[in-house]
Amino acid sequence: MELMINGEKQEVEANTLLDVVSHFNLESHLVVTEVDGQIIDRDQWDQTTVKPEMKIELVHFVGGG
Amino acid sequence: MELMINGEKQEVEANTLLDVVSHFNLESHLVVTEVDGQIIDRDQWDQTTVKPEMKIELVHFVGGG
Amino acid sequence: MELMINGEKQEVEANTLLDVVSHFNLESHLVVTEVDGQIIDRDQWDQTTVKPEMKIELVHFVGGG
Amino acid sequence: MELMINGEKQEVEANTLLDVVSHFNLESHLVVTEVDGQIIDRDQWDQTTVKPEMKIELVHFVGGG
Amino acid sequence: MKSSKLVIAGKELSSRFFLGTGRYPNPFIQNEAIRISEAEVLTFAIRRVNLDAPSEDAILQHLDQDSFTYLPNTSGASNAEEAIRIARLAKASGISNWIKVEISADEKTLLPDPIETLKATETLANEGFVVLPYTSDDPVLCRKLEEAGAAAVMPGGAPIGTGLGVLNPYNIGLIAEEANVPVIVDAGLGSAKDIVEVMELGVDGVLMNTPVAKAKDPVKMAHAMKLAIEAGRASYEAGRIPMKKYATASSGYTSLISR
Amino acid sequence: MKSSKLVIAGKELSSRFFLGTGRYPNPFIQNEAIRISEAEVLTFAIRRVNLDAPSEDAILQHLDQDSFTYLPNTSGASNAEEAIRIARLAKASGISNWIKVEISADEKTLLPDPIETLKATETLANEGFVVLPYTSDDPVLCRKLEEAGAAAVMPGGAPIGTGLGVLNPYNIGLIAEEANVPVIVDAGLGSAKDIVEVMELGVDGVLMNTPVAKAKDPVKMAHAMKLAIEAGRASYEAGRIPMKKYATASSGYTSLISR
Amino acid sequence: MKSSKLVIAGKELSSRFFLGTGRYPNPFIQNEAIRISEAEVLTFAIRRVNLDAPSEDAILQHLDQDSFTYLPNTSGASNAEEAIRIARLAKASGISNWIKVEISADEKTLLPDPIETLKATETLANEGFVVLPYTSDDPVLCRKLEEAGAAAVMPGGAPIGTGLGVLNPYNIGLIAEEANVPVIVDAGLGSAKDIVEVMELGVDGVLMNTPVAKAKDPVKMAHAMKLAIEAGRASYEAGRIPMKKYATASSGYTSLISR
Amino acid sequence: MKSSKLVIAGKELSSRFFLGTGRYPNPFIQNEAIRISEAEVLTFAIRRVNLDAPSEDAILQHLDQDSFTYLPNTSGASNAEEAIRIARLAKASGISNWIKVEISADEKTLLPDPIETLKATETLANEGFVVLPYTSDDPVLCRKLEEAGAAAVMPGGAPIGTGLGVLNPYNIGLIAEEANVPVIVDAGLGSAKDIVEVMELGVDGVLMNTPVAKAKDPVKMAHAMKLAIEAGRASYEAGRIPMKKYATASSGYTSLISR
Repeated sequence: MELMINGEKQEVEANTLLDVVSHFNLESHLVVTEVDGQIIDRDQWDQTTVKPEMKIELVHFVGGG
Repeated sequence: MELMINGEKQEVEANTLLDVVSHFNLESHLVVTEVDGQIIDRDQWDQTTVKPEMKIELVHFVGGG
Repeated sequence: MELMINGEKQEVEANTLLDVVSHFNLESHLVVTEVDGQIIDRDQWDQTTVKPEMKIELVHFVGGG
Repeated sequence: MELMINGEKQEVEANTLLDVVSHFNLESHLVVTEVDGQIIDRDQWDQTTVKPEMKIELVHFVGGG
Repeated sequence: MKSSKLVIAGKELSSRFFLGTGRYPNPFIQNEAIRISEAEVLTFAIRRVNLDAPSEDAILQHLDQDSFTYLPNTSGASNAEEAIRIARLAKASGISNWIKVEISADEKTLLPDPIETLKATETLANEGFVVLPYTSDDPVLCRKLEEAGAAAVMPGGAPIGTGLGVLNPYNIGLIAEEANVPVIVDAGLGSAKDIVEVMELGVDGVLMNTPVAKAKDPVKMAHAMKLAIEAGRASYEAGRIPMKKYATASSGYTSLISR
Repeated sequence: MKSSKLVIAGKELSSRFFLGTGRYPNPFIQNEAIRISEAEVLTFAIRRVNLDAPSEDAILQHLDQDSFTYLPNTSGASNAEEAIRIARLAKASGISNWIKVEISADEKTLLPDPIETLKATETLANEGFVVLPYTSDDPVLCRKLEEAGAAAVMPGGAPIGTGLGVLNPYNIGLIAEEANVPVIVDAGLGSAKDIVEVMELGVDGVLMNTPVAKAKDPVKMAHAMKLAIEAGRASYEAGRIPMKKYATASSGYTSLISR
Repeated sequence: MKSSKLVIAGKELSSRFFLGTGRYPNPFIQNEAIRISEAEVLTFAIRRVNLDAPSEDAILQHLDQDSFTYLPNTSGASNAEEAIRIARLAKASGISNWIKVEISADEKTLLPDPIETLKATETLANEGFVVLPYTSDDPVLCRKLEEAGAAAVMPGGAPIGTGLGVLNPYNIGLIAEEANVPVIVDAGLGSAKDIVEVMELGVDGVLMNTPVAKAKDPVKMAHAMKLAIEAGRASYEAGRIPMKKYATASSGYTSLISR
Repeated sequence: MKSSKLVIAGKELSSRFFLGTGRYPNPFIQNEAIRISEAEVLTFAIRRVNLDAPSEDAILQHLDQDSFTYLPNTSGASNAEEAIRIARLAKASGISNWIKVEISADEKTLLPDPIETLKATETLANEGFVVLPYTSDDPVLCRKLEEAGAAAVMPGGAPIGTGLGVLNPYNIGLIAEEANVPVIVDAGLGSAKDIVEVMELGVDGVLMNTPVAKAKDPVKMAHAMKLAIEAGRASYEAGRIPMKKYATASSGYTSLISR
């Protein structure tokens, strides 16, 4: 289905947020997720159903001061 | 009657604010008046009746930076 | 004859220092002269005989700080 | 005899510079001596005869920057 | 040598020097200092009349009121509400609708409160005052004051009365560079040098009190400060030379006598 | 506002600003800058006449010679002997017996040679020159130059033409405090602020060239510098306020409205 | 030589040096610099994963997570709302509840927004974050941040990445003097000298990134900065000599040889 | 982190910190400060023995003589002749042929006499002394001292004992840039910051006395100064970032969450 991930339209086959994270091979990364403005904890990924047009943010830490 | 003028109890014979200003010989000064938190313009002094316990401020300009 | 003027060889027809100054049209200028290390005042120019190989300096004021 | 030591008249019984140094119990100190403007090394002290009125300096190191 | 004029809230000012009226040895020296300074904008404070001696400190009686623009301040206010009250009293006098917002909660430093100053500026600007807030030298705060309706911003050079000069020339320069309203450096300056320094940074004017009033010779100092304002402005407009690490001779090295 | 006059070698000068004549865009701007500056003392260099174009750079032809005191310099000299030779040539012109001793062996910094400068000063003072040596800001050296017969000492603020300003205000202030002859700060200043800063340190005058000649608008900058000299002197004479760590209100805290 | 420890929100830190993790030539130099610096607190930013190359910039994979305290920042936020959102995302990672509030609306100066910074600090402190706001050097604002629940205040020395050093030592010193929470100078410092200067003013620590990461030799510079922190703290605790206008000999003038 | 070693007259020194031995509260604190400082070169003065109490001030009895290089000074000398006499007496002690030439005629400033210092340096260098002259920060004079045979030059940061710091960083930097012998900054420094500042200018070492001896805690201050020397040297070698007028973010602005 079509999702808005990190501000860009993406075509992803997924039922849960975990599927989305897996799609980008990010399970092992220290990634934080937000769905339609709600932060979803890692342990909720597999129980969080995703629907078309949902706004998903996948963020992580980068170098900074 | 007793009025609270510039933060101090004062015994003044007065019916109007003008009487109060006159009591202190301030008619000719560039003085600004406030009665119970309301600014009273010079031209309203004679029509502003004062009652016991009223809070009156008589202020003016002093040197400052 | 050949003179060394301001550090350069110059061929000038001259008997006196005045002739040299005139040769460069400098009479009217505020120019100061030195011949073989001796300063020659303006009023001595016509009495100062020049000989070949003499070292002559013709200097003046320029802008400076 | 009377000697001028470190700028002051001193009455000291001494034949040699060593006697003078000993008089002040300075043999063991890192003291440097000058007699009438001449520096006398430690090993010359006992061979340096002193005479009345001689100017002797006894100096050492002190704290400094 | 003409310089462009300073304009605040539509009023063209022929002097870039704003002078305070506190702490002079006596009214005569004060008036002479004011005259010599050629200042057009004078600041004042508002206080309760001393009922035991009403005429004391009635500063304005000493001045020819028509030739000046009065800039009352809200000194003594420790929050926006108090400042607004003082501003309204000042305006009610009928002599000026200009107000210097000065709000401080700290008597040791008298440094302005950024939050309360912004609040008061917004409210008073909306009420039609010509608001000149005394502020810290925070460039972001100065921009917000401008957006809130300040007619000019008045960052301090150093705490009031310290004479420490311009503690942060970088910030003052940045404020001058970015502001869309006039920038008047207020407070902390100590000498004529400090004035020229900020004027060369591109600010539009300077407000001073203590350095003139408490100088050994206030009248001569008023003259010095007036000249400093003009010198600094002219220097800014004339465009200074760049700084270079190494030297440059003022005469060429050709035609040297001894070479 | 009258200020006491500066006197050098018995000559009373009505301006404390000494101006250099090098590096201006053209003679017309130069003359206008000189006029506006109100400088009375002008500096020059001595060079060989360019025999291919004799009239070039004949600076004096542009000036009314009676109204100025000429201060030729010995720029280009790298030792006392060369400086003395240049000084004698300058004097032989008959226009001045004043000389600015300027001796440098280093073309990168143009910093003055303390030893050679002292030698040349002594010799020329004995020959009857009015000697104004350009020197480092070493207070001990300045005292020795004074003892050697200098009519004034001219410590540099920074290397010639750098515009870096007063690198060491402490030393300049110490020299002004201790000198028995006038102190003229020469070289390195960049702006009007720098002038006021040194004048407030108590020096007697300033000699400048590049900051005026190379400003975007040399004439307006000459005006700025003239005002700066006057501002700085007046400020010095008026006596500045002391610096304080903490603030002082310009109005009292009694009679506050909201207390 | 033991020094008292720095404690923030109950956590005792053995180093007063906070290090940023941006702009290093490569992860290996970065890790070596971190190791040498002996910093315990490291800052990070939060960004979207680059979906085309997910592993890029995953900074933490290079670090042993147990030995550090992580201080994520809210860089990129231009108001309180955005900063709060970023803070919550950072906390959700489970690695830290510390947050550096950094809010700027101006990409040229990156100067912090005082109003929005105060708002975000209050909200996040109430949510249980350990909040360290990056702020201007306005002492009044720092006091308000403290009152709003900041665990430490982090005034900037100069704009981020400029290396200009401490633009206003007076304010930094005043903040250190008045604060009841630790003061960490953040941003704008350029060299070891700048660190020692602020530490001698009495601040509790320094946060740095660019001066280490962009030095010619980042690892050696990390070492220099670590030593500077220790030198500055020891100097502050040891109590410096007062400044005097005139000299004092280090040996007496009695017993001089030649008198 | 290794740093290149300092070598003077062929002697390799493992510390760049030279320490004075005057004005400590007592010999025990002095010795502990010396130990902690890790200084290898110690300075002393020469005075007449007090004949009434010969052992007083016999400084060396407190020190293990083998582990140090002694640098006696000629303090008290007001001309070259006196300095040379003191130097010869010091050498006659047999403990060192190093000498710090220190000649001052002015007890108020204790500033060095450039002419006499140069004379004494030349004579003593020719006699085989290792001469380290204390000099003003005049770069031309420093070059002449080097040419006269100085093993190192020791420009002052400020007058002895004032703690004013580096009055003229430009000159100190220029001297470091041009010298072919080591440059040791001597006198006037007050704090660890001052040390790091000059070390970052590229000088080779620092000589200090009062700031350590008269600190509230001399031993801890000795430690601070030792760290400062190392921090400053490492920072100099590591290569600082350039200063920029405007900011640079430490994280990119791509991948911002809220855009």
